[in-house]
Amino acid sequence: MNPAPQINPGLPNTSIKQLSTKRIRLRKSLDETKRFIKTQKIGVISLSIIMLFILLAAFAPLIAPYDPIEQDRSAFMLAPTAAHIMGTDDLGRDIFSRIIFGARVSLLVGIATVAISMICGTILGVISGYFGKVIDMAIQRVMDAIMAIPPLILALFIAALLGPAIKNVIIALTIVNIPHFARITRGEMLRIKEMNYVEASRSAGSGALRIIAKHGIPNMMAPIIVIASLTFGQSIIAEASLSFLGIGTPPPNPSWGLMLSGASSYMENAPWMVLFPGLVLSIAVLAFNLLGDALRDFLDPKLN
Amino acid sequence: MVNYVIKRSVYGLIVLLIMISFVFIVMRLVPGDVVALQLSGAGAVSEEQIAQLRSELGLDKSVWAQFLDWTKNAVTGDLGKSLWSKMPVTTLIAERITVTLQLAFMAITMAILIAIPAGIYSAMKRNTWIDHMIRVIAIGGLSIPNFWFALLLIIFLSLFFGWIPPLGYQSFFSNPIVNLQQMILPALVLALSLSASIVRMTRSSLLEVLHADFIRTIRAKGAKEKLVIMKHALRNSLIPVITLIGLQVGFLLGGTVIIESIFSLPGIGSLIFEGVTKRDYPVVQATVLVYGALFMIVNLIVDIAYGWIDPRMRPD
Amino acid sequence: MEKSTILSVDGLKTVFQTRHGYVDAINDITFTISQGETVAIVGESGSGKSVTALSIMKLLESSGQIASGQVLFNDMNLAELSDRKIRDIRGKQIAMIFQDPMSCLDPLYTIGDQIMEILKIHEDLTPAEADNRVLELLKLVGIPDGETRRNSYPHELSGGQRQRVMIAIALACRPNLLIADEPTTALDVTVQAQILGLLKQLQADFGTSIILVTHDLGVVAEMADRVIVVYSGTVVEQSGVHELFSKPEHPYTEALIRSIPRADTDRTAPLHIIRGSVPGLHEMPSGCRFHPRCDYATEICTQQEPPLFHLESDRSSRCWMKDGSLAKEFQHRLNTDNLDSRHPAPPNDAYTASKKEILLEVHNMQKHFPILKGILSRKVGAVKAVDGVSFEIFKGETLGLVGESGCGKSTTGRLILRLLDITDGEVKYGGINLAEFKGRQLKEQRKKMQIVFQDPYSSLNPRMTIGDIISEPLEIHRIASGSEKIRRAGELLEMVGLSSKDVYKFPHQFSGGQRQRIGIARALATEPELLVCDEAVSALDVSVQAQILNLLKKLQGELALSYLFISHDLNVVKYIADRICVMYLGKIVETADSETLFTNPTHPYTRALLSSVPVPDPTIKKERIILEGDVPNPAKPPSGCAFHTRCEHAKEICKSKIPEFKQMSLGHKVACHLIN
Amino acid sequence: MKQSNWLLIIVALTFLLSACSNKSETTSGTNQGKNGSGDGKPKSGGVVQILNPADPDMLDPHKTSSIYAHNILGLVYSKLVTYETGPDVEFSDYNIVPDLAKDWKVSEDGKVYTFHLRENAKWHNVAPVNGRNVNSGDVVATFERIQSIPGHQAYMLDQIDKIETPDDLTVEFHLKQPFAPFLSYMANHFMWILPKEAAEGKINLETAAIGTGPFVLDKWERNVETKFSKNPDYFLEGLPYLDGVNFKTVPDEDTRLAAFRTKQADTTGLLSPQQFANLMKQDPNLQYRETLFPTQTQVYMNMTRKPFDNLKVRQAIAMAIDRKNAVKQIFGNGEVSGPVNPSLGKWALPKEERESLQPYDIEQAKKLLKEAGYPDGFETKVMVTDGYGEATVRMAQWVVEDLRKIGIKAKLEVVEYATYFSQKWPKLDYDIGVGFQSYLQEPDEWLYGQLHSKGAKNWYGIKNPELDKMLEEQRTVMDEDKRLAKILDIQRYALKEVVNPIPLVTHITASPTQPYLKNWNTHASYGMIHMKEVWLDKK
Repeated sequence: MNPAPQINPGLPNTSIKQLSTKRIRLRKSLDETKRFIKTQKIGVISLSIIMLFILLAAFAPLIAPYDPIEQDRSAFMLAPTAAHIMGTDDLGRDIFSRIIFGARVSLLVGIATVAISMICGTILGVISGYFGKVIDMAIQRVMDAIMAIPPLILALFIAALLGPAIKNVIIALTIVNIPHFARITRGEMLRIKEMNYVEASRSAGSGALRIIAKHGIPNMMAPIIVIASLTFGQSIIAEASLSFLGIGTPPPNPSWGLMLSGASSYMENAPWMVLFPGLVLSIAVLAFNLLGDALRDFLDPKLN
Repeated sequence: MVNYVIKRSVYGLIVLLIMISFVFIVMRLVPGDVVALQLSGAGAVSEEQIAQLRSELGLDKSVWAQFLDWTKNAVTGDLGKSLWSKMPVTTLIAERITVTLQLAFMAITMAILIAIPAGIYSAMKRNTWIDHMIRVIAIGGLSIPNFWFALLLIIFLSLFFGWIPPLGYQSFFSNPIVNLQQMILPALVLALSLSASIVRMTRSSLLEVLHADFIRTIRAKGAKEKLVIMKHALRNSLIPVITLIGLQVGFLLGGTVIIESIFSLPGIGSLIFEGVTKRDYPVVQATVLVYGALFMIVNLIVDIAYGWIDPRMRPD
Repeated sequence: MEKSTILSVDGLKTVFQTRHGYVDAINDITFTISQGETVAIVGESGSGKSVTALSIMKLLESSGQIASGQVLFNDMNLAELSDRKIRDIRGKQIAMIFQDPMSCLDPLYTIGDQIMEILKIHEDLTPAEADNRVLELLKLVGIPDGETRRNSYPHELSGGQRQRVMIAIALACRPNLLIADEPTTALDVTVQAQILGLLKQLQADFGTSIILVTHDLGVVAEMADRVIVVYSGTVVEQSGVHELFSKPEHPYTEALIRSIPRADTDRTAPLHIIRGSVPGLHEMPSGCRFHPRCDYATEICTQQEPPLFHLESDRSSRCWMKDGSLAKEFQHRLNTDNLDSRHPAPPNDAYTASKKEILLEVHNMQKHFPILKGILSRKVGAVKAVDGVSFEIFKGETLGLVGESGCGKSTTGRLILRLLDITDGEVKYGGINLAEFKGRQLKEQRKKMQIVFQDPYSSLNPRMTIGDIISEPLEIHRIASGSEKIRRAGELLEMVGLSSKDVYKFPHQFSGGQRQRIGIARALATEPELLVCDEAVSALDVSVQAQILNLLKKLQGELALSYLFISHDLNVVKYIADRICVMYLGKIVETADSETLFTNPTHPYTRALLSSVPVPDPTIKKERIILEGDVPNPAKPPSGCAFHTRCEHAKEICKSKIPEFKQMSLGHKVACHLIN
Repeated sequence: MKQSNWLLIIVALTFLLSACSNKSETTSGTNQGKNGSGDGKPKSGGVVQILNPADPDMLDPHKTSSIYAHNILGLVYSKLVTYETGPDVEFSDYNIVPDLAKDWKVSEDGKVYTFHLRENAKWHNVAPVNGRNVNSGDVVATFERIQSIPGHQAYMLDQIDKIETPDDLTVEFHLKQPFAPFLSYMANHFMWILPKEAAEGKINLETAAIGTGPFVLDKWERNVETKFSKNPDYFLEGLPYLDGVNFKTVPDEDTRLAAFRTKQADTTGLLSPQQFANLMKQDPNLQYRETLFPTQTQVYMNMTRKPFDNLKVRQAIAMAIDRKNAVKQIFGNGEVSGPVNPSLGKWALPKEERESLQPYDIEQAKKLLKEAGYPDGFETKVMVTDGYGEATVRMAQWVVEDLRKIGIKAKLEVVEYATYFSQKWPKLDYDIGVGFQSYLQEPDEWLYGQLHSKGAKNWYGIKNPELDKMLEEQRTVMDEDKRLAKILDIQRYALKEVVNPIPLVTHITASPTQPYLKNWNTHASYGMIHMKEVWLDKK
């Protein structure tokens, strides 16, 4: 670097500037994506599986050969055939169609749970970590209280009281997961708060909100994303467990968990009723877990 | 040390109080009334009779007054009586808790015994096929709902081997052999997902420690790899593993609800579910309290274990 | 002087496997070391000096491996030895000590255990014998009271003591060769002096050969018999220590020696710099690796890698200039360029020209961090990080604040900036007590004072573009937004010597020195009057350090800035500061203008501190005052004069009475009872 | 551990009166099965293993209505009168026979019932009663206790004016007015006779049970096991055959089935048709008994809400439901039911009449809807609770699908059990509901309780003066045949003019037993009153 200053020849005009800020970020994310594809083969595979499920869910009505709720009174518990590639269930519903529509429920539960608990948890954690003292004490004790109840017990308590409904499953799982995000983000906020760039920003006069929004949250996205991805998989399992207890997704909604839990008594006669939902559920959870692993590797600065 | 335990207990009590107020209030806010439930089949019940039952159950007071009463009694160790069985809740829990504790203990022990060696092995054989296999099994273990695994186990055992664990729970002290026959499978199922996460944590933690500077010092001493790993690296990598175990105990305790039911074990898991659906307030409150206390004790043990492993974390 | 060669490294090449394939960490490293000799391997970060040390012992991470070359030790080629065989050599015949003694000792075992361990590995001793050996070793390395100390854990010891333990471990089996990898880098100068003294003593007693890996030319001058200069993974010069400092034969060595500020460096002249920075392993230049930074580089340097030319008296240099056939070409370059004139001195008279107007006044400032304990978090004491500090900063001057780690100098800087709240005392800025500033007023005030940090990595938000980072203060104060903001950021970048096009880059795309420039640009965004530079050049390579120091000086001249320059490096402070405050345990013990302080240090601590600094000149053998022990715990500072526990002149009064700050001469104040 | 298994403690429906019998071939439609023959001489000895999905909360028969409690209590206690069981008696025959009372007499006006107690009836030889004889004081104390405790049983006794004890072995009940169902109510499981020490509080009824029944309660280990041993002093000579009975608590259905398969249980409860078929395939020697379920699935509508106040709408809904296929697919086998559940035998309408009065006719249903002013149907919600188990929920889904076919767009709403029972159903906060009724044992309970405008379980908003009159009248008719005619008429009227609740189906359950379990002549009432005759044909 030549330390001698030069007179600035002038910079291009506004609109191009603004655009290129965006473009530079876009290019950065494109580069990151390329790097992810190059270095995380398993991550790419699991991401593709997840994308596939998302597509299935989004275009369910187009893909599914049958209405997932409509009962075909002439087709009870048929083994897989060309007409019903995964067979039919005890009420004559096409299992393949139910699995496709079930992706909607499972993904909805996952997305809603992760999104809400991530937002609430992050807000609480960041406030707790940034302000410390009494606020931190209060939030932490409440989080401790939630965490002290075993997650499934708490979910069961809430879901059983509220009754079976997808909405209630989401509420229950959200409450269960908030502390996980709050913990992580609090720790991250404590770490970031000590960073010199935060001190620099403070000495430049910025307030709490700015520091949290500009410096705090962007720098804790990596652990948040990893936790989110793992939580997603766990939510799908939790939804299935609650459905098994009869307090999860209510019929006739096609949910993988519900299909799985209701079908165990048909294991011998109609294994397809058990096999396919179980397989799909496990593959989805596996994909989210593997994605979480891949993201962890990818985002870990130590490995870069 | 004593001070430390006292300090932790005070925190614990605060947390339990927050927890129990939440449970206490939520249960009474949601629809569903225990008196109506108890008289549901009867139909022709007069207002007086309802009022009579309500007052018998102590539900005629305001929520706040009930909470004060309950807390006062709880301090003296009286957690109330079940609104349905009229049994003291402490008795109900005492009858069942050993089952859950034994189950949890066995599951944790099994998970540790399986997972830590597997994690070490996986880390040492990093990027070999055996490492990959262990990792695949571990992540698979996290992806299968445990109720599902338990059910398949029971169905397959009965179909293909004509055997399932003997029914009718026997305590370890009255009949250790039957007890172990009954407990080992459910403990194994519970251990599955726990050991999956322990394997992963042990592996990554060990690999991280193996990059630490002091490992180089030990190698520079001319130490064999076995000494490096078993004496130094392992102990240093245990802290995150133990933290994980402490947190996962919550998941494990939650899992007991389903597993106890599938394997017909009379633990406290079913107590709470039944209590919630029947609006048996004292039972639910007490059970939640017990779970909370259990979780805290486990985490206190974890904290003490920290100090035992790491002199830097010993309270003065 | 001719003694038997015990280790000879020949053409050693070590490669690392990375995502981008194999890269050479070191290439063609060749040197020998004789019995009882100390050979220093010196170089900046990334030069491969540590990798060389680790390659000898085959202690590389799993991603690294020796690709070629040999390491002959007692006729054995260590590079080809099996793991089992080399384990017998490690610790027994060749021992190593490392840079950071905290992270190099297993935190979970007592030091006695860790010393015992090496004995168990290599020697067949009875438990009693081993016990005795442990106590002997502890005594040998100067840890008194071994019987109880052996049960201490590493975290219970100070940095110096930990390094002593490391030395005890290394010497436990009486090795022939000790490889010391930056053994004092993490230590304070006073402790460094202790450890270097200890090493010399032990070498004299046991005749151990030492390979000393360091970046500090002062330490080299002090310790080494011979020096290997490495740059970008290869040896560029090899020489006896006296010859090296008196007549460096490689442009890099020459530039390096010239770029370090010394006590006798002219403060008014800019430092000699080496432009650019050490290349990363992936961006190795073609030809001579140093050519992009070399003032003499010609055509051939860019194309062909020079061999190691052997010169007179066992010296060698990897530079084409040493090739007789090319001498003419270089003669031309040597003639046309006068090195010093290429970087004209910046006008640096802001301070002297000013009328000594006070900008900031600190009076009896204190900062106590409470120690909380028990169930109710009772306050059971306080760490007195800053314990009654008074000084003033004049407009346009640079005030240096020196002291060892933990003395409270950084806290002082943060208190002035109100990043921390003062416990007691006051800070007046332009005559107004800073504590009176609230809300908007405080925000306005913040524009006038900014900070530059030590760590160039954590001081920039990795998620923001350089433009956003630099312009953040502008946005906060609504000075500029949109394109105006970006334009300003570009200007600031140009001002610190970077390109305005860099506004769209991210921090990870810059080297440490460049990041430090960015940090400075950000600090300058609000056009402040005062910059607090908190160890602003400490983390940089010496070649880059000089660039930044020059930049700071230049900016001061251009913008009439005042600096509070906090540093532990006395030579740097001497070079940049007009006046210096010396801190010890939260108090200022001596204040003077920098010339006075260096020529007439008065406080015993100042004197000890100055004498501890190794001088990068092997011809100077100065009398050294070695302070015993460590800095006391600031939670329980000694009574009276805090320094009395380590002061060789301490009297009764020092233990009981806090000394006053006495004026020695104009601007020279000392807090010591011994001064009358 | 489907949630049902726990909830049913209250209304207990899933547990299939672990029924199977070695019944002779005289069975009518309701009671068929492949029976291990009951021939051969009963052998004494052996212990029967029975699995319970749940354990009762407590054993006080007047404070709990749990079937699990009453099944246990049935082994311990006796009633004044009970129902007949035996190889020739059907599951749903309600023949009243002596129990603790050796005989009884009804006065001419039907207002006084006199019971004579057995001389040889003794309390179990357990403190504090220590095997003393039963006397009329015990009976009075028991009934006074029942009347003092709010609960399901109180209404059965509200016609009693006073109870008198002319001597130690005679008890007279004086009624306010003639009351036909009285004797049935005396045979009801709530009417277990307790020792007066229990009424006096000397026995903790919540955890102990000391009675006069065939078995003595040895140990009640909550949620694990309940053990009974033979009562050597039982008043029926030579009975019981068994040495003991063990109940084990096994909440999960799949586990119960696995336990039966692996011979850890001698009988198992409710099975799906598939499970049953698999079991039989695996072991063709298994016995099983097919019995009509003691209650039925009903669709009920809230008549205080439009459009369900319209008879034509209700008729349309009734016609739209494909009952026969539903029962076949969801339960495997069963019958179309009527206002009185077919398990009550002759008190229910004959099968042909139930079917002809409730045809499946989509076209007609559509027409009725059109006439009612809903040619394009309407939107509504169908409420169901998962507390009764999955079958009910499946049934509700079936109904929703059927309604869709006639244009009624119904949304299924699964309601949490506690809310369902305390907030929704009794408080008429619903449009349409699909659910079960309790195991009612008396036609009066089915009809008066549900259909009378003041009926205890009229949670439908039915107000029909004509029907009220008919319902009140049948209670006073003491002649059984005459009362039967009136009961059948009421049912016909209800099916034509009220059509609410709409009876859907009563399923037939096939419950297998191990081949060596003999005399397993289950009865539709609570209390496992057949246990005294059961014996084991094995060494």
